[in-house]
Amino acid sequence: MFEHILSVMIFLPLLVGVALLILPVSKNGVRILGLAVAVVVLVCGLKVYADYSGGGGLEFVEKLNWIEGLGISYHVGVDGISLFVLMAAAVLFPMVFMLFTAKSKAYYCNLLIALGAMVGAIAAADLVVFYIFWEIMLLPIFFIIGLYGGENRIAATIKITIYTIAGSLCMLAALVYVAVAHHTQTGVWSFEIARMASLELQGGFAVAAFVGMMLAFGIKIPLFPLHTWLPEAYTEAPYSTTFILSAIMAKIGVYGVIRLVVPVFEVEMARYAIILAYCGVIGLMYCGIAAIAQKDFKRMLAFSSASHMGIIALGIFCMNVQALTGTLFQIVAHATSTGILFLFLGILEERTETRHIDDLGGVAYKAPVFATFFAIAMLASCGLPGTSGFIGEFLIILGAVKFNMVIAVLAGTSVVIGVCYMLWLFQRVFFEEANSKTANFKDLSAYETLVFLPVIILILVMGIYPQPFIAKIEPAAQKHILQMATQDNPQLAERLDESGLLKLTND
Amino acid sequence: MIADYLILSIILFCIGILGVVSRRNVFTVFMSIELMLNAANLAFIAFSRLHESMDGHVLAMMVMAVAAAEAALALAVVILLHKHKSKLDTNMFSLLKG
Amino acid sequence: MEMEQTVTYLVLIPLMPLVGALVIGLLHMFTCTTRPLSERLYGILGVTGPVIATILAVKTFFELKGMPEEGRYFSQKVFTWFNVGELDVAMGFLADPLSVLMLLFVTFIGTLIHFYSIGYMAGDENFGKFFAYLNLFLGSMLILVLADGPVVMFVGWEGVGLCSYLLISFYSKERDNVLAGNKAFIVNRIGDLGFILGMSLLFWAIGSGGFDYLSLRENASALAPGMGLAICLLLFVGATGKSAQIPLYVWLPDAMAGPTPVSALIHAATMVTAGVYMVARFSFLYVQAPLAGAVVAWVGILTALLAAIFGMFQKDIKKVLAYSTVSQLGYMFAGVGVAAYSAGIFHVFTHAFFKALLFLGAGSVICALHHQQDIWKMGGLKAKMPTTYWTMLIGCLALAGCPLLSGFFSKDEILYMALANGYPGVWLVGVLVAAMTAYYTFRMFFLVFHGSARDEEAYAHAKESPKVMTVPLVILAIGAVFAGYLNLPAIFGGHQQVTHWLAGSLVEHHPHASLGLELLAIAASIAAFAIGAFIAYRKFGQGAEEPEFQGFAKFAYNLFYVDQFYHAVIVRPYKAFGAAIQRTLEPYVTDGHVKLSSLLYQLIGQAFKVFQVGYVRIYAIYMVIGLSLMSLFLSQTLN
Amino acid sequence: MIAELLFSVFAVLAIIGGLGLVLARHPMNGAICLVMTMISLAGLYSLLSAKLIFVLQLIVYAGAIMSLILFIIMFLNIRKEDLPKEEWRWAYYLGGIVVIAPVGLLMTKAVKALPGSEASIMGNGFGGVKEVGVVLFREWLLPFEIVSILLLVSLVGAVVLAGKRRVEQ
Repeated sequence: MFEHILSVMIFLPLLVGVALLILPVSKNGVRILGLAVAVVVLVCGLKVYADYSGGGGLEFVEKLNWIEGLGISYHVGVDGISLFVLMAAAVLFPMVFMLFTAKSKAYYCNLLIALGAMVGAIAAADLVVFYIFWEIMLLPIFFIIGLYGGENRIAATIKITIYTIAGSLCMLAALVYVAVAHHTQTGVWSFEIARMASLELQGGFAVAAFVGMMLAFGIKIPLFPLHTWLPEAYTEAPYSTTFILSAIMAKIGVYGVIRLVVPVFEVEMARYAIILAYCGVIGLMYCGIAAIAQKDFKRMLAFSSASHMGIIALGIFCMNVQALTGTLFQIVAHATSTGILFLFLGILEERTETRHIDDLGGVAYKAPVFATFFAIAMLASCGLPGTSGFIGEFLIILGAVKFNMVIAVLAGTSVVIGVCYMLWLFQRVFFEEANSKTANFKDLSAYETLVFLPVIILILVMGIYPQPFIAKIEPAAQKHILQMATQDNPQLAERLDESGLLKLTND
Repeated sequence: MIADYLILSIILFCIGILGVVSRRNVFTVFMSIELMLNAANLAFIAFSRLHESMDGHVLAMMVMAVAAAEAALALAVVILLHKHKSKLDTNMFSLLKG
Repeated sequence: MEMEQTVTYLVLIPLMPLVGALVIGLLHMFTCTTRPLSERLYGILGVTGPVIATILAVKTFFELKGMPEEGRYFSQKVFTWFNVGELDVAMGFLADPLSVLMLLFVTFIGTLIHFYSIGYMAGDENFGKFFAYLNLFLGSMLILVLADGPVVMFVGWEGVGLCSYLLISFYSKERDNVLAGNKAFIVNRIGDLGFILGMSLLFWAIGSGGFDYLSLRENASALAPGMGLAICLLLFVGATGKSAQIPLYVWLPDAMAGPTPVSALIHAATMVTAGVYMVARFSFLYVQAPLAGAVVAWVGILTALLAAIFGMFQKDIKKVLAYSTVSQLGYMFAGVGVAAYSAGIFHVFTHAFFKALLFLGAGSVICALHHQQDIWKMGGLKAKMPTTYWTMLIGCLALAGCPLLSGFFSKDEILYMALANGYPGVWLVGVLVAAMTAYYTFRMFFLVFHGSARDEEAYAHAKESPKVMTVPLVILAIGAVFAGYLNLPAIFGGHQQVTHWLAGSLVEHHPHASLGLELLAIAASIAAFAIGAFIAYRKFGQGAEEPEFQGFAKFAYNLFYVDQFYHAVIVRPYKAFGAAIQRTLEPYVTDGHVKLSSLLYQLIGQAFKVFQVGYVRIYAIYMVIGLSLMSLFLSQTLN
Repeated sequence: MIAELLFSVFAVLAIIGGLGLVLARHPMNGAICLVMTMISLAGLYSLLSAKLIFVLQLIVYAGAIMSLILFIIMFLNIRKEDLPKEEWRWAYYLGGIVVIAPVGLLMTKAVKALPGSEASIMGNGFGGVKEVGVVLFREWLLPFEIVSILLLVSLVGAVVLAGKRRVEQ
């Protein structure tokens, strides 16, 4: 059982999701079963987390030959980088089954399929496996937004689907290029991600492949100016889906950059990092400023999420340990803060039946628990010390200072921009006088309080005592940066070539 | 000379194409297609003779069968067309206009 | 650090109020809508943490005092906070002379104000919430003070900012209060941006050998001059935000929207002095960058001047005090700017007493007059509120720099050091501001307590505040009188105990005392006080009517329209930019590549539509043309 | 010698028939021309020793299919005004020839490249019923069956299409 723990985490939700679609089970039954599966995945995730040794290499590896002629295999594994994204998915996913009731059972089935696909994409150690799960991930989102979204769901669905698929196709081309390059350089067919790191890719094709991959991930993250699908999709999707999109899926984009782009295209990365970093900070400022003009709180938070993704992405491009660790930490932190805020807004809309910020007021007096939880999540998303948001943001800015001072100053503005719209939102919704819409606002029930409490505690724990998390991330980040440094430095690289880095090692 | 047969086949085929391309009369177009099929048959038979193998004959038979099937369907369509529009103009079929 | 002195209770000092905040907060959160608990319970819980913290602070002080002067510090590393690459940050606390001095008066005044608040906040529906926030504030402030490195300090730094926001917008049903809170938080965050960047630069410059004050201080000599200047200026940006200096002072007057004890504790005595404390903390950096020191000094003294000008024309009693706070903070920065760190810190110390006293006295007056804050509607309260009157008088004298009271000694020390360290300009402006301070202080004092009542009805109901409020006033008044004697300079027969005490924490050069300069400084200070107080007495001592402001006075009364200027230059464009993004930029520019590609698709589709005539024959012709072209091509290649 | 003469006659007749089909205004005339082409082709098949195909060409093509077409043409009783007005007919002919010419030329070129071979009559049963039958059922059984399915489908299709009127009534 334990040697196949990752496969269980991938295929259990996928198969159960598909099976429940077919079987005649009631909506509530599906919800409970879905929750059960999500909890199983969570337990498996915790087991993986507990057993993970933190050495920086792949663990829990499963490898099965699939298409031998081309060296494609079903190959999954976890290292410090993927562990955190995996944990974010596993920990947060049960919540979506707990909080909102959906229109039909297919909704829950789609969620399960999304869970399986996300875990698959995170754990994949083979380009083809990664690509397949990456594409499967989009399918449930397509159905969910298209079927259960808001008024403009069709436009939003079409936009997110075509946008993402356009990116994915670029990635596919890049993947094929990389694999072919591997074949020409080593004479062996392989799609194993770890092997691609030792390739030497140069010339126009390499740049094109790099751009193609960055397009795919840049769209998913989303990186300015590829973010335009996000406000619409986030606003139209049901809250629990928006939560998944912002808390987990966007992070898989970031993860993809770290996992696939940085090690494979070191040279291009080093050359174009500054441009990408500017994309990150411009997106951070642009979306942050756009958020202040929103009347719809869901849309505001969508922009806020895009803004935060800018700084998270920036951490990758700074290319030092601090920033990369910050990014990985922030992946979880952002999922627990902004992700949770989406769920809170869902509760808010459910109870007030409006998304218009100006329609609300005085909720804090009616619902102190809700207001407190919301405030904690909000402050975490603003990066207040003592909450999870600070550590990541600080590390990223710290890294950015080393990378480029202009970038750092611009990235630092997130400190200011974030509070501007958040405080305004908090003021208009929670402070001031209550009105007819909020006069009978019910506080979180005991059940809901218990659902949210672990995440709120996680926010605080990750802010106050983050070292246990950092200790698991940092070796992998170190290894990553070291790898880049050796590739960046031709002298060092030459020596490594002689000692056989290009050989098919899997260390 | 076998080549002569083949050239004749080409000439007939081209005449068939010409008919399809330049006429609007449904019957003429249809029969031009038959002419092209015949041209193809001639080529089959000629090649069959050239290689002294009877596969070409079999293929020619099949072409005939297909032509028969085609004739049955095409004529049914023509009848319908005439019935509805009282015209025999191929330009009546213009539903594909973009 | 061959001998790490470690004590285990250091962490308890900030932890006690924090635990108090957590307990009160949870109790209040879960009961306030259903079954509110009694104020007595919250009051007892609320003061427990601060009292324990105070006791521990005193204990720390005596233990520290018992140590030899060299290496006089305790530290406690609770756990590794985060360790990434060269960056190793411990959740550590440090008690050295500087932090203990701060610790003492923060816990002392904090505790007093907690007691005072029990009286002041009585009857408020959010009594519990108030104490939770107040405890949280105290905890954060203690983290700030006790932190052993810049990152931990930043935790407290942001924590006090958060509490300041929460407490300013405490009466959150009114929009203006919340807006004031927002303003405070956002302006503070602008400063924090500087702090974070400065901190990061500092790390990359000299932080890899350990990112705590002691290690930084050891490695400070490795700093390149330009880098040192940049770091100091960036850190000072952080200080201007927190301590309300030009150009970020605008939030502090608005912050008076909060309850008066909050104004006394946070916006006068403790939090706003954090910037001064920070500069003093980094004295080892600032001595290496004299230019940064000069910037600090000049920004400080100009802020003092500007705020004093504003203070002379305000009519809200708390606004007068707020501007006087900004002005006094300016003095403190002038002090630390001219490298007289101990003088600056000493002014922080004395200021905490008399400014807290003044605010609490003002709160007592406001309470008595049923939340009337306009000094032009007060008057003649001397008879009704004797305790408040006498304590306020002491506070005003101390603030105005009356000789023999605490404010005089500390202010004089700063001005003398400015002169002695070669900043005569700063000194000159400082003396001018001292006169103005005396003027606006006594203007307020005479208007409130002397003359005849301007609002008879309110006057009739006014009475002295309860004991729980007046006792802290008396205690603070005692402090305001005698705090100054702790650092009596030699010229008055003292030994400058505070300066000597702080010597272990600060990097400071003491100029050779010049008797002439010292006498000049003292004479100028006394003259400034006398002139300012005299003018105030002549104009307001016998009662006066509210004047119509004209010309410059009107300009100053409206605060030079700085708020409006910021609004027009920063806030409005920012919002307009946001709206522009929403309305035009997002749909037409950034989404342009999407819209363009879909448009391109449509255009291509339209173009190809021309070929789709729908006639079968035409399609056949296309086919044949294609065939023909292929044939042409093939016959080229055949042969 | 006689074979070559016969070839020339049949070839000329076939081309004339084809041209007649394309040029004739009324489909009836065209159909008659096509019959002529088909019969000529049957002759050519016989010259190529394809005895079975020769017979089938006469019976199935010239006989069955063409009479079906003729029957339909007559059945519809097409008058002059029923025919489409083809104003630009000659332009289309001209354009068509220009477009088709490269195709023809290419194929001719290809044929020219073939090894030359006499088209003399072959004995020993080449193209006879039995021999073709053996090839058909031995090697082409599956295609043969598929074709039979195709015929069935077209039969059903024709019935459905042409029988629609009864449904409408």
